[in-house]
Amino acid sequence: AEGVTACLITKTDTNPFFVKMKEGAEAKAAELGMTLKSFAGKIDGDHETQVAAIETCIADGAKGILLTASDTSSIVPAVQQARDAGLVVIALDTPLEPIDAADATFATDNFLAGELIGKWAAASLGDEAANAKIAMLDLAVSQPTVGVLRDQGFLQGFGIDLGDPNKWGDETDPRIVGNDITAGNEEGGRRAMENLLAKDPMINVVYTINEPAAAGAYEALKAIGRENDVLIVSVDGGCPGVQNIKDGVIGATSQQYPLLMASKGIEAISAWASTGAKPEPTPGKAFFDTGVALVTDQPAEGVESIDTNEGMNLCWG
Amino acid sequence: MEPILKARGLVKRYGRVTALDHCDFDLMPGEILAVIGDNGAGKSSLIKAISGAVIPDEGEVWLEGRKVQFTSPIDAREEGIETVYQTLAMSPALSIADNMFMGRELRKPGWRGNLLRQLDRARMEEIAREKLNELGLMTIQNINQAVETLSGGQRQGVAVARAAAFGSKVIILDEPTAALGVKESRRVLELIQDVKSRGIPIILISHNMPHVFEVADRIHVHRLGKRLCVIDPKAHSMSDAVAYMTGAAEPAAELAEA
Amino acid sequence: MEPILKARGLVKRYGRVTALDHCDFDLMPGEILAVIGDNGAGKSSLIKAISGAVIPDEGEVWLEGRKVQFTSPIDAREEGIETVYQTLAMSPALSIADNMFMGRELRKPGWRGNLLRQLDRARMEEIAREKLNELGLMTIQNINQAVETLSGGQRQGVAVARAAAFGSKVIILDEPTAALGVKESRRVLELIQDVKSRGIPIILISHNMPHVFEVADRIHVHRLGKRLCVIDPKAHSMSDAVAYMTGAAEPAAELAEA
Amino acid sequence: MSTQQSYEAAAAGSPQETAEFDQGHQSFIQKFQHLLHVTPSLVPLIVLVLSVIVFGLLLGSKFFSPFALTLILQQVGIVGIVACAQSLVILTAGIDLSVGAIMVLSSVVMGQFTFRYGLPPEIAVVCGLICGTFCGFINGWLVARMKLPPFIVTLGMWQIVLATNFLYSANETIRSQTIAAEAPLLQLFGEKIKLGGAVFTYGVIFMVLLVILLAYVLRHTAWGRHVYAVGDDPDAAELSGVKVNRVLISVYMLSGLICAFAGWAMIGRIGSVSPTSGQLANIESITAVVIGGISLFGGRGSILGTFFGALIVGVFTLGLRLLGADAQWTYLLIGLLIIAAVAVDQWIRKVSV
Amino acid sequence: MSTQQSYEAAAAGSPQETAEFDQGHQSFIQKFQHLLHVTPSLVPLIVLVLSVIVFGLLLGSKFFSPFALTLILQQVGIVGIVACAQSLVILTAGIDLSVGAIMVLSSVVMGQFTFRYGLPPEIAVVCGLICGTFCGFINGWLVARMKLPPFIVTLGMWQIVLATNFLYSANETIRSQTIAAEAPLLQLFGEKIKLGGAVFTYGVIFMVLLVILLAYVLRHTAWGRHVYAVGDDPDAAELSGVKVNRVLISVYMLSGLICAFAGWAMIGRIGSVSPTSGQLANIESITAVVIGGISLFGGRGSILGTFFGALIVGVFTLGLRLLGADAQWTYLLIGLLIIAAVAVDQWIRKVSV
Ligand SMILES: Nc1ncnc2c1ncn2[C@@H]1O[C@H](COP(=O)(O)OP(=O)(O)OP(=O)(O)O)[C@@H](O)[C@H]1O
Ligand SMILES: Nc1ncnc2c1ncn2[C@@H]1O[C@H](COP(=O)(O)OP(=O)(O)OP(=O)(O)O)[C@@H](O)[C@H]1O
Ligand SMILES: O[C@@H]1[C@H](O)[C@H](O)CO[C@H]1O
Ligand SMILES: [Mg+2]
Ligand SMILES: [Mg+2]
Repeated sequence: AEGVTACLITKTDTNPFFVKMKEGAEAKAAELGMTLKSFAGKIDGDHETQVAAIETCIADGAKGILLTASDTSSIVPAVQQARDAGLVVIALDTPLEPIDAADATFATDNFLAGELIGKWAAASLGDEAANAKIAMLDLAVSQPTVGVLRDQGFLQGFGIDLGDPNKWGDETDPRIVGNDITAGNEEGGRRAMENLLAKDPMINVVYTINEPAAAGAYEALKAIGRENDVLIVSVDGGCPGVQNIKDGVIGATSQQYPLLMASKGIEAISAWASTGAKPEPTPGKAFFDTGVALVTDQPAEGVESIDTNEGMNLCWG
Repeated sequence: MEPILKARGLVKRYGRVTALDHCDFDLMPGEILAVIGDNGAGKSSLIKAISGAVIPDEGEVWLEGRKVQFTSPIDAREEGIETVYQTLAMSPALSIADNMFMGRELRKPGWRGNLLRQLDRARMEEIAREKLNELGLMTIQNINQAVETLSGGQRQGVAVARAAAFGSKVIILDEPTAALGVKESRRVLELIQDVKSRGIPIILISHNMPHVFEVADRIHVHRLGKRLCVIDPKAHSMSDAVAYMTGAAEPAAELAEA
Repeated sequence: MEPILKARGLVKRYGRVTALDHCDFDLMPGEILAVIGDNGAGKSSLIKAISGAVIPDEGEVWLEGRKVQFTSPIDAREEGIETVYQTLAMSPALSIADNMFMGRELRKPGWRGNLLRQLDRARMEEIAREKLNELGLMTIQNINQAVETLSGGQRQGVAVARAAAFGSKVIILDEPTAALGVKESRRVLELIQDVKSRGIPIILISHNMPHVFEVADRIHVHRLGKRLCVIDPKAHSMSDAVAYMTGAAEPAAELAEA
Repeated sequence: MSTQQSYEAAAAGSPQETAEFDQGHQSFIQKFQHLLHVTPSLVPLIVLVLSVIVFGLLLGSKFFSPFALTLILQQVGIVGIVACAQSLVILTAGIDLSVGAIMVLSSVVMGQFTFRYGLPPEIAVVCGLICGTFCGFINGWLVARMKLPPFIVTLGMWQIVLATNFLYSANETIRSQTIAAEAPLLQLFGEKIKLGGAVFTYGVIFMVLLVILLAYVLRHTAWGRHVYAVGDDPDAAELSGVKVNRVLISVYMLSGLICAFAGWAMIGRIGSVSPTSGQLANIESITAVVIGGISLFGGRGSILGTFFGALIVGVFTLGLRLLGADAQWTYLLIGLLIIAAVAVDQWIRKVSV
Repeated sequence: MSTQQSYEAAAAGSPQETAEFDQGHQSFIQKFQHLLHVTPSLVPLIVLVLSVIVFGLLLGSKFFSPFALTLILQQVGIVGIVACAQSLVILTAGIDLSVGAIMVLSSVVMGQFTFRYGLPPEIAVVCGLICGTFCGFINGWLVARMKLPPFIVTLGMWQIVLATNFLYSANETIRSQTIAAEAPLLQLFGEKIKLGGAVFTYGVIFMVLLVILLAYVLRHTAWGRHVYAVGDDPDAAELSGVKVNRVLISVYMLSGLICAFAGWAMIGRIGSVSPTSGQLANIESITAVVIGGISLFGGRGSILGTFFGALIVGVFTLGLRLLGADAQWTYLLIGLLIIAAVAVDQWIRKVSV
């Protein structure tokens, strides 16, 4: 596949998750002698920039696109345009809606990721789970799909009735103290945690959208001396996140494998360029599941997990 | 005779500063009334209060016997009162013609004006040029110049030309010749007399005593925020007027009632 | 005698408008030089060009025989040339005292001034008050008023007071009395003579012929962007001056060389 | 009545013609400078043409193809329309931070009225347009009547409208396929005309027509002059007879209406109705306006400048991406280029005084 | 020399005292109005106190506790510091869109210099402060010397600095635990002083001291007056002897320095060094400034107003969350309240003319 151009379009360029994905794609592309052009939205949820990026890739004569869509159904016409122009489009991390709008999908199951940490939290609390006081630290008021899937997965895993599974915040379970938004960074995590603590200082379970938000929440708890009696769970399993589990900042996290997604994706484009073959999905699923694993040093009964040493080996995949 | 414009007991305070202090005012039909007074005596405040540019704290205004309450200068303009403010009230970045016709633009005849609402720039420019020439402002080389690029006197000339062209019931001029040259001032005075001869009364604020005494029918002497007296220029000398307005002399009691 | 300030061949064009057209200029030590001319003749442009407020397209300026090239009014100020611009150049939202001392504020004596760099408001206000009283501006009730709230004449008074207080080598006044009342104008004329008696030469732009003829030692007549002639007020009448500046008459050939 | 000061009479015989000067050697360059001076929007146009040429030289036919050039038009289409609305407001010395939110709420109204309530798409579109205009009216009313600073009013409205949008839409996207099947009118602005390799969407054509219309209205009607006067100096405008409040309210309403059209055009561009679109519309529209030479202090500049400003950003973005700069480097370079574009603009203006 | 017009002599005997008027019944209310007029920052203070009282009544001790009230201070700490920088720039009729980017780049420099290059944290902090000041210098130089509009300059710098930040940091967070162990100086501003239930971090104390210092400098030094004069009317300031360029450059440099301090304070608040922080700093700082009553057109307002403006937003945010509004509704209500706060402010000002 010498000389083939591939595009990588991520949601943002500022989230370590996507930075790693880009590194994985770059490494693989270099190995195969391909040119990689990477694009990203300016902020999470920036859909128009992604549409423009697809158009640019078409104009550029690329052979294939790796895409983590910000808006899974709105992007479909643009994806179709690319496929019509002879490009192979592979969704990474986030399945499109419908999932077969892309030629292939390499993704984590975000709902499952949430469910795992929910189950773990419930199991760790044991009987106390019935009296838990839960803080939900979500992504943004626009309720992007990843955020909703993880949030609702967590609640399902914890054993809470979801209401409408397509949105958060409509649950009536009194154990939920409240939802607040973090923008997925430390600053937002701290502020959201403070707000919810002011509402109820006895919170003892904290769900966070990702590990930076979890680190921010931890600082807020530390400021009032409660960092040791609260369970924080999160998603991503990045190297700093796993280190934070080691240090007891986070209780458990669901680990994803962006490097793997990216390198698989590049290989698939290379194959498409040379043989016209498309990758096959995982048997029994509509997509190629790159897997998700629960990382914790306090395994709970009934929830499969790996420890932080293994998590450290696998971090970012 | 009933004054065409009358005010009683006007008060305007700005924080600790008193600009008008129970001030009275009368303008008779067809006359040229000069208003004179020290700097800061409240002359501009007075005409702002009667032309709707500021709303007085107390006091009342009558136009042709009807009580009026102008809340904006547009109200006054719609009643035919045209004012040249001391600050000139022009849009600096717009052209001379734009400024002269602001708020009463001319449209092209026919469908282009009615339907497309297209302005008739050529005509507006031509009229503007003509009005300026009437004032002797021959140094304005480019009628499309932005007003902010005009010299001090040219700018004042544009404002005066605008008021003279459009006033129908009362014309108020706040120091119209302050920045004007000898020739241009002369033209403004001629213009004032012209307007008067069309039967339109004029309020003229000026610090130039010879000019005031030349054109005014009556002189309203303003001092410390109120009308001190009204004098007849034929019965009083410039020295009297100056003495009254500066406080060097007190007017006779009966004058204060004029 | 060598002129203290001299300019030759100044040209300033603004797009299609010519403001200065190869203009010459001379100011002699210790004299009061009046500059007269129609509106838009280019008087303000001339003094802006020699005080650094605009940079001329062509031409040269000498101060005390040295060639100078001012690129900003601060350069000129540092050479002791103090100017009252026609637009007054004041910060509207700041107080009278702030404006008077802008760029040369007084600090408190002792450590509060040296270390904390604290301004001496009380003294600045006191001096400001005093300077205004010298000009007879008794209607300024509140020395902390923002300049934008002053009357037209009060504002001008503040600007003139500032220049008179700080000028050391040349003082330039562009229509300093245009908005002033009778009493206040009188005071400014006295002030001008006062300054002259301190040996400081003055450039005075004015449209008021009696004032010009009263104080000026020489009169620079400006017309259509250049110096038409220089006349001696004792040898010429006001009518001559007006006729020259408006173009109604041509000056004798030898005058143009003065 | 004849105390006339005697010396004044001497002015009587003065000449009656307007002053004229020999302009000296009016070289071509000087004439060009004068042209730039009286037509300020030429400056961004020159910057635009220069940047097209530079990228064309660097990239060859990849960039200099009808396809790529019209692609730029499509990519700036939405921002271009919104920037027209923004220009109007900025000309009055205001700013509208709610443009993006109004745009997206209007598109959501069009979509939800069609699909949730089953209204005919024509009516739903009209409701969307009314919705945008109404949001604009609230902005205008608060600015004009309540005398609140536009920045705060529209900042508040931004949050209010955006939250309303999320609450009302329940964050649900209406899929492109559904719209194409049941209410293609909503995607009207996505229709294309192809001429050779060039592709013009109705959205692009709408943008160009809108620019021409607004340029005409601003320059050739009384309302247009009043918009400038209000932005220049509202007190002076009021004193000289402009109904300042009415002008302000009409400008904000028109801005809202144009944003609603942008919302409609956006459905055409992205196919679906998505409540999360338009988040960058504020900053991008303001950027286009300012690069186009309209002063944020109001009263100066032209809508054509805005159009060129939007295109400049579009050209830089596509050009850099095609050159292979990656995302962060592109942002960095665009940052540099924005500054450079305005510096060139400033320099040309200075030369041309 | 005595052509003096004769009538002028009549002014000779005029009185020599300053005019004075009977102010009539100076009621308490009038005195209060006058006070408001001469101290404009009192207005946001009143709005602030009112909102604290209202939320206190609605929420009781949950809100009216030393803990909750000092929590608000902590939450507005960073924005408050950045808003000081923003105020300075806005007072000169500029705007600084790069504050957030400068803040975060400076904090990244402090972190990376310590951990990547192994410099002592003291030196790394100084480097971070220099970095912020230098970014400010570029802004100032472009604005003052090149005469480019501040909006564009800082928009460009925003993109440039942010992209540099991401490229340089490779998006890597330095974890709180690592910093605490190896370079606690970086977390200095996170240290606290407890007084009963009240918690004051060094960051909060720094903010308060900064506000006091700037208030003093702006009001009582020549430089401060020059900042106002430049914002008020730069041409007039130049003509009356202010070194406008020098003032502008110094303001932008100071703004950059303050942002760098904000970056340091942010490390204290969030524990870690994170290149993705500070994304809302622009809009939040401008909001605080405008709510605090500083005019975006420059030259009017006070830094105390900004401080109260930041607190008003903080009070509303926490108060509404405690009242149980969820994130979307909070967002909507804050929009409403921002408008309401400024409307009250405007109303009080009007009453007090
Ligand atoms: N907006 C304002 N705020 C505060 N004080 C004001 C305001 N407007 C005017 N004043 C004050 O009111 C007084 C009267 O001002 P006014 O402009 O009416 O004087 P004037 O008689 O027109 O003077 P001049 O001959 O100099 O134009 C002055 O002392 C002035 O300082
Ligand atoms: N910035 C500018 N742009 C364009 N034209 C200008 C500019 N400044 C001045 N002019 C023009 O230059 C000419 C001279 O103006 P200037 O202000 O020097 O006149 P002046 O003699 O001071 O007049 P006045 O007595 O009215 O103050 C005028 O025709 C004016 O319109
Ligand atoms: O889907 C992505 C990744 O999973 C990462 O956790 C960052 O947030 C989401 O947008
Ligand atoms: Mg006045
Ligand atoms: Mg002049």
